[in-house]
Amino acid sequence: MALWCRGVQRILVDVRPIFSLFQTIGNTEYSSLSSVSRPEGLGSDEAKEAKTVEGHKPIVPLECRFVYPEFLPDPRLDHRNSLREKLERMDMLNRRAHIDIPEFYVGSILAVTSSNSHAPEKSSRFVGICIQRGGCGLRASFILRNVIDHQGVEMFYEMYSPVVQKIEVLRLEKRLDNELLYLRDALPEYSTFQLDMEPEFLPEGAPVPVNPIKVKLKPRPWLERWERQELKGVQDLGLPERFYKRAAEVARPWEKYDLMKEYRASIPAEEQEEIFVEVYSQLQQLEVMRKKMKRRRTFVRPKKMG
Amino acid sequence: MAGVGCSVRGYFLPLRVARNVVKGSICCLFQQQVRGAKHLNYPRLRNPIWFVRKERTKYEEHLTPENKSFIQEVIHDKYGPPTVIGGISTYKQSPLKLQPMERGSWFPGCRRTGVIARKIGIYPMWLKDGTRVLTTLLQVLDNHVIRYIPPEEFHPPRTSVRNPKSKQQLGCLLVGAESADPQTFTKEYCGLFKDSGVMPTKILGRFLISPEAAVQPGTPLYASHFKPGDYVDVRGKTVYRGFQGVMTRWGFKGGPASHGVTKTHRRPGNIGAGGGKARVWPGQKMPGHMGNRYRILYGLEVLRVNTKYNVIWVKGPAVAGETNSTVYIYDTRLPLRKLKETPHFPTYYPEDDDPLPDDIYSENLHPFTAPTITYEENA
Amino acid sequence: MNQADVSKLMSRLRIKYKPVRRRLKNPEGAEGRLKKIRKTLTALLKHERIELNYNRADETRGYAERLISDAIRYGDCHRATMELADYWILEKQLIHKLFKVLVPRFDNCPVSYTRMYRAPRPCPGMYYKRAVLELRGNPYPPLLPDMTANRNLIHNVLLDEAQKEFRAQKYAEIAKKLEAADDNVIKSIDDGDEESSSAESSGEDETNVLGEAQVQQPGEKVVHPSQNMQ
Amino acid sequence: MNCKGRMDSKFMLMADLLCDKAATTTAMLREKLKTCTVEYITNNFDVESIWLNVIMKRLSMWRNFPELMNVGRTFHTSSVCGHIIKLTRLRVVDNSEIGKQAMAEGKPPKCIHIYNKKGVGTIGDKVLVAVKGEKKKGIIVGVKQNQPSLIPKFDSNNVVLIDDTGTPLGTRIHVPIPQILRTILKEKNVVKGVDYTKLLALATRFV
Repeated sequence: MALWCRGVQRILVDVRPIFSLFQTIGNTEYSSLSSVSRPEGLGSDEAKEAKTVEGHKPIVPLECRFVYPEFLPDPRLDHRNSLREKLERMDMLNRRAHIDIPEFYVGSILAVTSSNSHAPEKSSRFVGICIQRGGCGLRASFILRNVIDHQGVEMFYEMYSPVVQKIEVLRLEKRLDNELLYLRDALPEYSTFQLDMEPEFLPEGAPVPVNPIKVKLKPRPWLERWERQELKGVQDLGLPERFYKRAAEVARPWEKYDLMKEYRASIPAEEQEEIFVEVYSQLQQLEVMRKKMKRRRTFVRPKKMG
Repeated sequence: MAGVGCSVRGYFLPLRVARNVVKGSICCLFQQQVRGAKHLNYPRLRNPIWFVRKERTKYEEHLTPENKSFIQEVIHDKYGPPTVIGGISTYKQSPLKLQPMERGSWFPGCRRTGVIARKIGIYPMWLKDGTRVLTTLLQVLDNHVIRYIPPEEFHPPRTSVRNPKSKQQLGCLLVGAESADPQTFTKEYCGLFKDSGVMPTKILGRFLISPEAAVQPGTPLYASHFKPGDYVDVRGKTVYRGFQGVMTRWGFKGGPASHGVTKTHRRPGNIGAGGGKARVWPGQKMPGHMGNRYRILYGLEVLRVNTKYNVIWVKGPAVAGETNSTVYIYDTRLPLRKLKETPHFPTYYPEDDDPLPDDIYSENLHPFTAPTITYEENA
Repeated sequence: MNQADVSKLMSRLRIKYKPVRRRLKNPEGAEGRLKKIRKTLTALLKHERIELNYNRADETRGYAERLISDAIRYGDCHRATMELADYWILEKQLIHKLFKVLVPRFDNCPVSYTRMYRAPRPCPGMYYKRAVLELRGNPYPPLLPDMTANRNLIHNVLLDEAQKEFRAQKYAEIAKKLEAADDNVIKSIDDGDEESSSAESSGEDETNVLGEAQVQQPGEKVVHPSQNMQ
Repeated sequence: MNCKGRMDSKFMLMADLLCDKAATTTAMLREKLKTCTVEYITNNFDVESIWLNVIMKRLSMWRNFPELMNVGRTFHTSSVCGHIIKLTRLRVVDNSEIGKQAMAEGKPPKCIHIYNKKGVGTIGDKVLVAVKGEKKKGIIVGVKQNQPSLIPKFDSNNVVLIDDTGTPLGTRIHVPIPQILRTILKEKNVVKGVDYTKLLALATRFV
């Protein structure tokens, strides 16, 4: 009984401020809330996030999760095992000690040199734009795309494969989308890059620029129904009305409210922090090493492909 | 005596009860029922001694916190304080209770014990020539030998089906994994562990071994029981998929999706013909429960062993079972991949040798600590 | 293998959840499932304790935890969170309750925000599992009586006695060893040799006693959170 | 194969060859649809007479049925996954006369047999193709299908026409060729008694 009374008291104490709130600004507050469902810019959200995170004081910077996404394990609950994930991270760091895997994003232009037993000089180099990045742990991979001699060519690379000798970032930038698979259906000039392209350096400490380019697609037929995906980096598709109508029919707008679906697809913040605290010091050391090496290295024009 | 027991069984009383009451007055009541010895009907399948009821009924006991901690204290007093060995929380086991056994010597064809492990996941590794292989990681839990039953005393319920007249006399080694609070188990189950001085374990398995390979009860088993380059068999329980149709269960093709087909898209079709034997042949592939069966994967190569965390990497992604399920690993039975050189015999004793390195790699595996693979230009 | 989605940060839930969602069968499909959960969630926020089918309760629990944890993490000035609250809470005055009552209540809560019990099922009737779902810190009297402090239960009394006996036995052993050590010391003083070994053995005994006392504490620590959880 | 689908692919191909910026041209043509005449095309583009016919046919169809402009086909006739199986259309990438003509006419060769046990062609497999009413053999030198790491995936299924001894019909290959083809063809050299070294020598670029 005593417990119950205490509970009631607490509730009353809690409730009082609300009542006052209702009396004063109740209706206006609510009307402002209901207008919230309008979409709004990214910037404000990020600022909020930064503000709220201040209280937390994480030991490692939160950007780690964008720079090293493959260090986070597969979020599928029934595939997880903490020891396996730890061993995997150890192996990844061991590999990173021998190859410098720089920071890059989908939309960046990379040059990858790999050992190739089929080539006469036993190594080959490929330049292209990163159109997809995926996989976690040692399975991390990315796809490069380029148009060489009017022929679209794509290469799939495993990041931690020991045959990859060198990964260079020629142009570090992001695009508006997380995947650029639509470049396969775009005009060839959007994925054409010179094989002897020279690296462009960003000033120290500058944020990674976002390239707002809008790509023009070839007319249908396409590999996928692009109109059904919410693509930001694509120009108006110019399709008849019925395509958009159908796209609206099959859209699933409620999925963005599915909190548990979201949760099951991601790693919670606390866990991310634990993981990055474990690997961050070593990654930082590697980063410092790389910067030293970069300063020391003199510029060498890359060899032309035979 | 036995005859009396049998007679009582005739009245639906269990044999054991009959033996208990046989000296009492009840046996007199049934003396007319005694029949000949030919009716003795012992069960053919005798359960092995370690088949006892394991789980205790759990209920809220409303113990005071002091009493709970007292129980823990008694447990620690008996089995030692809890520690973490090889990344697993376990107990420092008490010293060996039994008389030390003699260690035999290895000979080709000798059967060693296996270990109980947990499948903790799959990830790729690369060979020295640059090819990618998927490896399954098996974590050897805190394994302890519980009991050795020599061949003379070991009467398995079934004899070998393939070779019933086999003269090979095999002993039985009980191995336990993952020590747990004895309160969670029944008295009978805990009794199995009494002689070895080992804490009762969640998992109890048996391996058939040559008598020469017998291991002293109470001995811990480690991942370094196997060396990289060895071949092992892995036994695990496959993923349970419930009741499945023939397309999922047996990979049948099913029927066409269209062209006037109704209700026959995933059906099995014909299951036999009428002529000759007008019945369904045994073994006909039909819908049914899929998975949840023990399956053995033979001849997997051990590629890498981590002695710090007791993890074994075996080649191939197809080890039966889900992640975090239990598997049993032992030297392969495949004739061409059997052990050729002396292994750690009867098992690996850390106190005997120099300490092993943290990671031991197979010869053809590329360690991640090694530099990038480059190919040499040949003429 | 899929890469984890890192676009949004979320706090870790303190509940167990299934790796795969339950479908909560209904004609509207996935959207209908969310609508069902939405109703239950609103009722939970309103009444703070509800009894319902187990599956639906278990599904709703995750959503409720996530909503509260987001409200705590981002506060009421965050548009995306407010949009979420607007979707999930059907009775809009409860949005105020979420941000003004529940957020302060659970701000530094180290355990889950909700509790779930298995509820009894009516004997002749449908045998669906039932559950009681409640918010922690609700004003109602607790569902389960707290029996942990009941010293008069027979096994508690017996265990108390056993504990006393155990301690007495331990102390007796220690005393015996100490005595023996003292005797040895006296003997060694008398003989004038072999003093070192006996002194060492007595020292070991003392450390053992200390070790036990330390071991006791982690055992207690393990007990407490589980009680709090349920 | 339905008629609409064939027309579409033909037109795309044609537009491709007309100019590098393929679809820009197509879009331009669509804009000019109303006013487009034979003279306009001959003045603005360097087009041979055989092409004109096809273009004008297409334009007249659009003029009569403008709703068909965006309707490519009723369903996909070539699978997107890009298996090379029987009846798959391939792209000739060498400058052999017959191959060039076939591509220019918008009738790319059809695969009618694959000389391997699986029936699905990959890099380095020999195929029999039907091209301009003739049967020719060819080597697949690039595929659309997803490839394992370090092997390139192309946007089209490329083939180089050869004769029975493995000698290519053309004198130049104008697209890049996968490095692994070297090893694959070297192995096949020994087994079949045919010589593919000439084919490799024709390649201008390896990736």
